Amino acid sequence: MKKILSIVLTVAMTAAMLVGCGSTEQAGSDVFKIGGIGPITGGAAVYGNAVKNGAQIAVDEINEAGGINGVQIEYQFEDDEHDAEKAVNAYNTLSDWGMQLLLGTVTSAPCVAVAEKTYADSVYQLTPSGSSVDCVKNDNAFQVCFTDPNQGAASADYIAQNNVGSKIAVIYDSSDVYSSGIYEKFAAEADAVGLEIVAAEAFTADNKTDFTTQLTKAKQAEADLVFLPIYYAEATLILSQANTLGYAPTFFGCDGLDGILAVENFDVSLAEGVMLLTPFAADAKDDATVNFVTKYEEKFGETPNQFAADAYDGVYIIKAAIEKAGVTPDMSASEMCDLMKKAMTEITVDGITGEGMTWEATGEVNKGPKAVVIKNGVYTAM
Amino acid sequence: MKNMSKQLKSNLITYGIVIVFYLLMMILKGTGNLSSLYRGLLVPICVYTIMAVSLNLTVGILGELSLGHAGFMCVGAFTSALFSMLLRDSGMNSIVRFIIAILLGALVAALAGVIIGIPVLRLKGDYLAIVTLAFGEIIKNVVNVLYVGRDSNGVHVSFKDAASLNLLPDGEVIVKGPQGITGTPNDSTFTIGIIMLIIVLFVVINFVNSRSGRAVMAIRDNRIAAESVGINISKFKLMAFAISASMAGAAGALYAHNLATLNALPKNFGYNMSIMILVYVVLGGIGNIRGSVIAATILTVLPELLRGFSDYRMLIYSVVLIALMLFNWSPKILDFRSKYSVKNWISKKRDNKEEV
Amino acid sequence: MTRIAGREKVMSFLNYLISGLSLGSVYAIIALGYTMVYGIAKMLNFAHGDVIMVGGFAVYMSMNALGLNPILAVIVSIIVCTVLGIVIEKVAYKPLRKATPLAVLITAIGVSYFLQNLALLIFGSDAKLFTSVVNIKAISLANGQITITGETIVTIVVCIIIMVVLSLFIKKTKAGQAMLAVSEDKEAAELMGINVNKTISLTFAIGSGLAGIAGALLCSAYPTLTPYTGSMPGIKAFVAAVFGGIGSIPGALIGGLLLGVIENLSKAYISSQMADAIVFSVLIIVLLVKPTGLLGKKISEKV
Amino acid sequence: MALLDVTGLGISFGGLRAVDNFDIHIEKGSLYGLIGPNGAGKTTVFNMLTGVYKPTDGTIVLDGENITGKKAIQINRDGIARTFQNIRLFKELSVIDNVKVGLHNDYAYSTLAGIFRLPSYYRQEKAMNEKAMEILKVFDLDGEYDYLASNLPYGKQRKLEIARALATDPKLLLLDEPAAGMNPNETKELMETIQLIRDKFDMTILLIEHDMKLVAGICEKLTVLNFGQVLAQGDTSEVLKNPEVIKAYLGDD
Repeated sequence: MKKILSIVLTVAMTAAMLVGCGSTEQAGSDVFKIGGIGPITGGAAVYGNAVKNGAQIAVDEINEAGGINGVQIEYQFEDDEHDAEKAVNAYNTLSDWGMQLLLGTVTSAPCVAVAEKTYADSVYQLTPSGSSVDCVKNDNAFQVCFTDPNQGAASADYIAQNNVGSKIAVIYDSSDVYSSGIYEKFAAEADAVGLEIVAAEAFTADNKTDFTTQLTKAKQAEADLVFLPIYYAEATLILSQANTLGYAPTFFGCDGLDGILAVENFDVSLAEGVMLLTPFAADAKDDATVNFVTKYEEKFGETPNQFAADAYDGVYIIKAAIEKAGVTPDMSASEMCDLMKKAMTEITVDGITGEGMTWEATGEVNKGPKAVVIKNGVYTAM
Repeated sequence: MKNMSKQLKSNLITYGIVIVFYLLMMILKGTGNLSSLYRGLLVPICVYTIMAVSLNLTVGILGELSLGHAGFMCVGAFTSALFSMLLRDSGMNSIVRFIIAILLGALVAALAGVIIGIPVLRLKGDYLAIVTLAFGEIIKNVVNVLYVGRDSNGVHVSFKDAASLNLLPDGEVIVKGPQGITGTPNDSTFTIGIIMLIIVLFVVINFVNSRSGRAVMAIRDNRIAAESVGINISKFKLMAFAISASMAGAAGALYAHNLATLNALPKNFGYNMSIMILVYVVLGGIGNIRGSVIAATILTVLPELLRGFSDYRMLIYSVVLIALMLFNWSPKILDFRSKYSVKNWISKKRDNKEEV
Repeated sequence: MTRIAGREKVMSFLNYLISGLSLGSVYAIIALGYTMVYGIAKMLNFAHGDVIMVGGFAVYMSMNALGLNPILAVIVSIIVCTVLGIVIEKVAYKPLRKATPLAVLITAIGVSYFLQNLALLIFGSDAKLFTSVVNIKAISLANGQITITGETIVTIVVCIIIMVVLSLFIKKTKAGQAMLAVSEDKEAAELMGINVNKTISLTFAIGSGLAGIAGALLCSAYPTLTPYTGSMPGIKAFVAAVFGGIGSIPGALIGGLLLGVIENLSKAYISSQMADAIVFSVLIIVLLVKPTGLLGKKISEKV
Repeated sequence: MALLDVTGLGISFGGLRAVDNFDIHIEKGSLYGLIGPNGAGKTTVFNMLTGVYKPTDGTIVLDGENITGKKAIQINRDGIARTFQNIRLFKELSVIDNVKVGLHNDYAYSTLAGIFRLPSYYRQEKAMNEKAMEILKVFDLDGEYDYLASNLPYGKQRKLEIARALATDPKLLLLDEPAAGMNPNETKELMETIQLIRDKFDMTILLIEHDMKLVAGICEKLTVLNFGQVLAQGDTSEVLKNPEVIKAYLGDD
């Protein structure tokens, strides 16, 4: 066995060296090499796949239309299994490939780890959906989605201003960065605007099938609104279990809930009256969204969600920034980064996740979340 | 004596492999011939080889199946990262700070090993395995609700949420529950990792070839006989378990200081990781220290080599895993291998000659 | 006033208890398969949870793509899982019968990864919503303050039926007796003329068939389905099996139900974040007091 | 005073009285046999003497010290070593390491000294190796010192077990069926070795044995156990003539 292992090792090392030799030259490319990183295997695979596919559609569209300033895009996506270490490996693989611009990573924790690397290497990074504040801590990183605190605060403000509810229960995933991040800011903001949180119940990634206990506690506390800063997969369970319990408060969610109507077999009547703040609605009737959703469904056989839309916009944001900055593919990644950084604060992009998006130098996006309510099985603006 | 020298030779080969690997990598790196991917993998290789060697102490030498080894890594990682964060702005030399962080991580992990070991080591076999798994999950769960913050009044700890830390406005939350620790200084280097690996190898190899190590292996081979010759079972079991835990803690420190984020996820500190480490140990040979080093290295690199297969990557990885196990253990294949192996062929020829 | 509050407390306690039982019954039905395979083959089959996931997909596909009715779908799932179990056993476990148990454990993990990733490639990563195979209406008691879902009732009933049938099978049939003999002492059984290999394969087939039923019921009670659906319930059910005394069939039922109840009550009254830690702590305490689980046989070493 | 004084020793498992009112007095330097039909409770007596089982009644006094109910490790340190009916070697350790485990408590150095190879490690290991080889020589095992214990032939495994027990430097050596599974030649050799141990190490030996030739050949005194109770006790030649003993043995066969 040891012998065989040694042989495998030698082969691996030789391969390593070969890979090493081929990758040292980066400059002088005649295409824009955009890399993507996200989980396409493992429990978070649904988000990574959405981003991978969403971006692919935008890349294909741009290439068909003649590229950016006449230059084609090459796009490669690497798996990170929703793990920081694997994400860094994926980033390094992309560097070897000659990546010039990074669209990623998809989930927050790996994103922070990769942001540290892109900063050190001075590579431009745009995360479609890494929503934690730490993702854009460095000046080379920008976001397409809202930051978590932003969503938490916006939700609390919206609820208070529109009197959607007064006694509030929160059910959140305490093992998830996104969910607990929104919850914390929501709790702080709710306190400030005079909302009463009567129950704050958590669940964890290991414990997300049965929510009756959390719902019963919310019901006992007489909450009239349940805030769900979580993803739609768990939300479908919560809605159906609440229905069984005969508990019908207003449910209010964030962008993570988007996708709930697309779940196959889901009894959409359960989602009747659910409100959410989301920048993207797959059922919107504007041309851009319809175009994107049709193509996505055609190509991948499923309805795109928030993540796919963010990634789609992400590619167009990169395009806009490249055009503004006058970046050419023969530049090195760090030269591009410097120009892109400046351009980002100057561009305005109309996308399917928001109109007139602009960026702060901090990397955060300015766009207005749309509040929608589900009526008769479709999103209806409020 | 002859067996001593044989052992010594084998140990020297183990150290030699590590040192040659180090020099080779440093030369490749220095001449710019090592791709970013492999440069990035150097520290993780050290982390996982240390994990594998330390788990081999529990599984191979002590003979107890532990499925919670990642829990100790988690303890070491969070302890050391917290320490580094608290002293980040103290102006302390970063290498000194990192060494203290590693030692602290190892120490706290060893303590966790003792606390867990006292009840757990009374159990046997699969029951022990499931309880170690349970402990690993408990550690992960607790870390996920741990909040630590600091303000001018000192350090605050809460197991609820950041708000209940009651920090003053100048305060800073360092450990944010599931969001973990971000911004840990990037102190881990390949050189430090290799030095740690050599120290770990030194400790394990010398331990095994000493009075205490013999006692531990005697317990493994026959508990009742060991007792009958006056060996303190619980003491030596606990000792091996704690040493193993402390080395996992040190590996955790190396892991934590290699990435800018530290979260306790099922992927990195859950039972999945414990099992992954166990795979390294079993593939490298139970009780075979050098085998652990080699297997851990290969299996850390392998999933990255398979990236070219994109969507099929993990599927192929799982098939390779099953195939390797069958290749190693299936009697039919073992038969086939012994019949057609090169070594055998050569020795057969030699035998024939001798006959003539 | 206090009496009303007191009554409400009792009602909510009952509700927590019932939701605990319904969760526990799902653990129990998975644990039955675990305990059976472990008891006889002495092997921790980490792929069991993933066979359950395959069962879930089998039901999902039969109902949605083929339009079968729920009962037929469950039968399809049982067949698919049994065949899968037999294949896995033949390809991956049987060659390792004489190898160290650790080698088999690792192979089982390999099989688990394989099934997950294969399902990922075939069905994609997005969560499928599962249509329940149970058509029984929920029962509501005490003016609707307490509800028991049809799924809970069916799962518990099915659990008990399986438990009784399995116990009878082991007690009354020749194959069952052979299983018992193999579980006690493989070598002795071999000497008595029992075909150990065949018996273990049969055990796997039955265990996997049970996984087919468990998959259908797990996904009916908690109706989302992804390639990773089986893994965590699988581990929890394994814990439940150990809790009740691994190898003991009634132990699996009791262990499963208790685990569900403890999990839900600690979520309700102690901390929803720490529920897992509490469940695992209880397991450890139980094992320290009764080292082979609640109903496990005492093993003593002969000197 | 005798080296070992056991009075009124008894143990029950559940309701079953396995050994009852067992007395034995062994003089220093003697070779003492414990015989009896299968299931008579001989190994149970050994297990009580060595602390594997805790006796329900009675006292065990070793060299003037009451060791009743002490733990196995402590009893070994107090001076009783044993072998087992079903051989219990450290199979994955070398022959010499098996003996060195027996020397564990007499040649102590700390774990840290072992890890960091302090001078005490080298000093003690050297002394240990010499002592171990010396013991192995007695059993003619020195040529196989670096074999794995499990690779030894059966007869030698039995011998190694005795060597290991001897390495703990006991006052009293308990041998549980040392000749089991041996052919007549091996048994003869074993008898010589046992006598040699007694003489060379001035050892007191209590042995359980079914082989009457061995018992009659080397034991000076005998105790016969039947159904947990002492059937006869005294000089070997007399006991073997005792009609009740003959009956118990014939009845057993």
